[in-house]
Amino acid sequence: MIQNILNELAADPWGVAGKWFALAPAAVLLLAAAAAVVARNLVRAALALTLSFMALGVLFISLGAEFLGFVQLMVYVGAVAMLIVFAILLTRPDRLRRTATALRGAGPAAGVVIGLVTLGGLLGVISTSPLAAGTKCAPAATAPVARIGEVLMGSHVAALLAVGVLLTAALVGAAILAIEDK
Amino acid sequence: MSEFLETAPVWLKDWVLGLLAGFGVPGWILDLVAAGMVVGTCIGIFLGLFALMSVMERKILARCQNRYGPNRVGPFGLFQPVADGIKMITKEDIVPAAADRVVHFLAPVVMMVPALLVLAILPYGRDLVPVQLDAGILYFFAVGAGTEVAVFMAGWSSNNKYSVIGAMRAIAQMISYEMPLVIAALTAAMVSGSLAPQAIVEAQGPAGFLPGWYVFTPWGFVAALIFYTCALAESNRCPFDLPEGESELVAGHLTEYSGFKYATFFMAEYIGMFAICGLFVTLFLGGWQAPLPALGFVPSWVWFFAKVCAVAGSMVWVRATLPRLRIDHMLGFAWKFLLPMGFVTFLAAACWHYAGRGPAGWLASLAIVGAAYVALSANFSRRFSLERRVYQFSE
Amino acid sequence: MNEQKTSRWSESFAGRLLSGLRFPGAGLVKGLAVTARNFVGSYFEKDRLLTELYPEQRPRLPENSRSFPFLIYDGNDPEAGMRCVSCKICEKECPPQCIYIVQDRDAAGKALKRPRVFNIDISVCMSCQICVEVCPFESIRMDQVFEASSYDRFGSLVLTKRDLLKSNEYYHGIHPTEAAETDARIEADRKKKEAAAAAKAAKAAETAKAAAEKKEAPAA
Amino acid sequence: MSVMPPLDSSRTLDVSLGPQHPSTHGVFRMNVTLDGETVVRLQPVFGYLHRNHEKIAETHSYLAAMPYTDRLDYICPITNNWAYALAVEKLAGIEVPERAEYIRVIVGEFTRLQNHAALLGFLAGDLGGWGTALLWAFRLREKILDLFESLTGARMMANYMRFGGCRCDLPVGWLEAARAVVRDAHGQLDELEALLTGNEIILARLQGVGALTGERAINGGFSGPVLRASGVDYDIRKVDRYGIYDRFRFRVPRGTAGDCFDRMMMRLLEARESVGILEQALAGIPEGPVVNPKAKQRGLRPPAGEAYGRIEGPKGELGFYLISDGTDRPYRYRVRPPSLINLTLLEELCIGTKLADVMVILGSIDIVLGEVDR
Repeated sequence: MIQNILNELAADPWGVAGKWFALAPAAVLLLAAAAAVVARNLVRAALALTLSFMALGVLFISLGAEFLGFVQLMVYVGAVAMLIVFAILLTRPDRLRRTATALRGAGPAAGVVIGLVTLGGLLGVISTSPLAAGTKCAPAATAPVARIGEVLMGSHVAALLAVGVLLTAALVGAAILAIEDK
Repeated sequence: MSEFLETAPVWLKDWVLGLLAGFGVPGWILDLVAAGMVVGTCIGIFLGLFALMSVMERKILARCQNRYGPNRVGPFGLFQPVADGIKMITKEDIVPAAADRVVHFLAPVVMMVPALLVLAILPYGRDLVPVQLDAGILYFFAVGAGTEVAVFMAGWSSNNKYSVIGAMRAIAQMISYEMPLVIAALTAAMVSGSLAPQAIVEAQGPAGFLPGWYVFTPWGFVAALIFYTCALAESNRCPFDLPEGESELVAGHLTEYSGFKYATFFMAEYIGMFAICGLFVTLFLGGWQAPLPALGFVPSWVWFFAKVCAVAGSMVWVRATLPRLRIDHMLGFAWKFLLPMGFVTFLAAACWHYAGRGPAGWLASLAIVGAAYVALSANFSRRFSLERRVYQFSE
Repeated sequence: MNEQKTSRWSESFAGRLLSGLRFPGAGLVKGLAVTARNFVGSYFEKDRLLTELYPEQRPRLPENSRSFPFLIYDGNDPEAGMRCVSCKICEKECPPQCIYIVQDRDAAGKALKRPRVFNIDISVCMSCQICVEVCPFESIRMDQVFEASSYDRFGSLVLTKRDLLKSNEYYHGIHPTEAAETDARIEADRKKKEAAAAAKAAKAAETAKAAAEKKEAPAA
Repeated sequence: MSVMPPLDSSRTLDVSLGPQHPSTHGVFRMNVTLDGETVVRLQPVFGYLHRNHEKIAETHSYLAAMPYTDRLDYICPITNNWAYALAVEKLAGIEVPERAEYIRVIVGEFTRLQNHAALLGFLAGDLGGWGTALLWAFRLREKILDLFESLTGARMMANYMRFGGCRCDLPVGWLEAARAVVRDAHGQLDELEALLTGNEIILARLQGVGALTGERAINGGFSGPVLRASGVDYDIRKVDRYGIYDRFRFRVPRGTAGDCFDRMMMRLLEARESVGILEQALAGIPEGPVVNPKAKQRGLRPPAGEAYGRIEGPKGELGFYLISDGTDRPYRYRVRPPSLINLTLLEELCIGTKLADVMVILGSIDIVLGEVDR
């Protein structure tokens, strides 16, 4: 087994490196997500979460979906992570300490069980989905940005507007809550 | 001669690769070397610009204030960055006891990475673009979002009241100024029909003997002003240097940094400023386009760097003049003035485009932009009651 | 109720043009214009740049400038020509009390009109020049040496009599007019004293002659 | 004055601004309690620069106390000397010759001019102006300090006034140099005005910040430009007519809203008036003795009694209250420091404003810690 890896490496080092390189962001993603859950200091948990968002963005880019990768980086790392951080900064310091200790005792065991259950569910859905399992995602030819624009504004414009309205409603709701709190 | 200068960088790269290929170096190492050379020159040029800028800024500020500025180290003080560099490296790097050491150490790194990554998509010359992305502008803002995380990490991990207030201000400022920044950039992208920076620069080619830059169109001028203001805010430069407002926050999120970490922040801020100046030049000042076709003999990358240095110089000029905004004015200005103006400019650009880019287009976009400006500034000055006061005197 | 006086800047073309602007961004533009005017001005109008490049350009101190006190001696022998008679008025009057004088005594212990020790601690002295005003013998004046820093805190900041004594010519070098006035005053005092001495001598001569005649008169 | 909600300590943040702080004009500390960026409570702490000035003066002769008055408000030392000399002259009943009065007015107005210019510079610095206005103001101040050095021997620590006049006469050529400085003072004040008063950012940051009503200022014992900014027309040069101020024609500006912007404009307009006074004084200075020959300086023993001499210092009413018991040392020596008294209402001015405004309000009141702590 080691032998064929070695000669494959000799034949096309760049290809092997590429294959392994593709897994790097996925590994970082899993590690960061785990760190976010386990971290005791809440701010470090938020930063680990931001790292996992970044890793997800890089994963998209390495799989060829550049546009999606950039949007993921911009929206999640730029805005959502900052909102999470703001939430941490603005909440009461005394409440922060209480949530951190809830991890003791039954916490970890329940966590693992729930994790496995969701993993099983996901695998079941993927295997039974009509898409053939073997199809690769869009190969190297990344979909040019213009085509994504046409598709968004063309066939899916209704969905886009609906999402826009939903977001605005959410923002207005949050604003009203915040103002009353003041 | 000018043709040779024009393609000199590309020719040099091919010559080196040819030399290495001659030695029988395997293919994948050649690619690595090519990438390394491009990255090396990019970072080298911008570090050189940073060193030059750190002394030129102090000299321009000094001259505006009728004094000489650094002139002791080297001729006209040009070796001052070397002296600053040595000082920064040799200075003791104090980390506060109660600081969160890991995050405190990572903050400058996370600040430096986006500043350097962002240099990849700027078109420095006719065909001198390190990475040809067709969503280059989006890449610029996506990677630029990392600086907010870094500023927060710096502020929070220093465990110092000034730093936390500085970090909060920095995040609020960067988020609220990212919106108009993106909209102003998208206006130029929309008119040139592509998100790729090199395409935008080609679209600003000379129209007849006049330079076809976007800044000379009505909507382009307003979008350029909005982009310039937001660029000042993104790179935390005066009049938006609230995060490290000296007069009240000592040094904001940078209070607890000293030695080389502070130098890294300082470097990241300057390279970030140059990068956003580069994008401003690409979007509105015609990138490497010569102002007049007759001046075409000058190599294209000279034009690009000349314009970048001019815009950076104007940022220093603004820094010498304007005081700092207060936090509520700064936020109000972004959400209540810049954002609506951005949308209106977007609309004006569309009208300009569909009215045939000729005089009719000019009139339409000028009318829209003018009306919006008058309405918004009237509302703005009414709320701030900036009346001109008259004073009584007594004998 | 009238507006304040107009001035050169607002009469100049740029000033009138800019002050006319009323659109909201006008104030910022005016500020930028003034900064640009200063930036360009600093290259052409030489009187704008006041900075003296200190080590290279020696500062041109005005004549009255003062730093720390020093003692004056006439002639060329510091000890003999010293004007100070250690009357200790300056020691009493000095606000921060930084002058220390010990009167010189000869072998027999009789006080001499000369200080054996005359120290001034220039780390305490605030160069207020009151010692110069109160000195009746014009023997202490303010020097113009301002590079008096030293490495150790105590030793070299206490100037002893040897460091303080400087010649009258040096005094004429740094404060010409004041030195001239002082010399004129000293000259006048000396002449007055001589006249008084001569008058006294003449009077003494007359009384002696009168006494002599009185002695001869009874004898005759 | 906005009423703040009751203090909920978990929402507020206590920040100590100073004593080691870039813009507190000296060693001055403010314990500020912030709710977000809004100031909820502010407690000034000073005394770091206390040098026991009054006790020292009570253990020294009248003349020996004069150089210490330079160190009170070290931005304008000569007006401190003038106030002290005025008090001792009232105590001992000494007249001042004509030429000395003219020199006192000239030197006093030069001090006021450079103090107001310096304040405009420091205020722009507090607003974040990176020192441009400050350097322009110091260019004007530099010329004036050179005049002081050629006249009194020291740029700042002048120790120039004596009881009954001044220590020494004007050196030759000094009047021409002074007239030259006065001639281009208007030009430099215009540059400061063009930079500061039209700027929208400064208008937004100063107008309506730290407003103080006229009668509140009077009750707080305010004096000087801060009082006049609140619309109260009270200038001791016009009220007491001390020195020979009644011979010069000058106007006293008055503000309307009493906020930071009016205080800044007061300094600017008063600086222009000072230039007017200087032109008149430099034109009309007579010849004559510089100090009253009969006045004793060294062994002055004023008759037992008390006296209060006050002048319109650049920062407000600077007064010296002396009680003499016939010996050569004052029995009681008290200074009325305008900076300290203008500082008492700082908390009331700052409550409800933003953190950045606290620095601006402190800057607009123009305090010097030498005078606050004595």
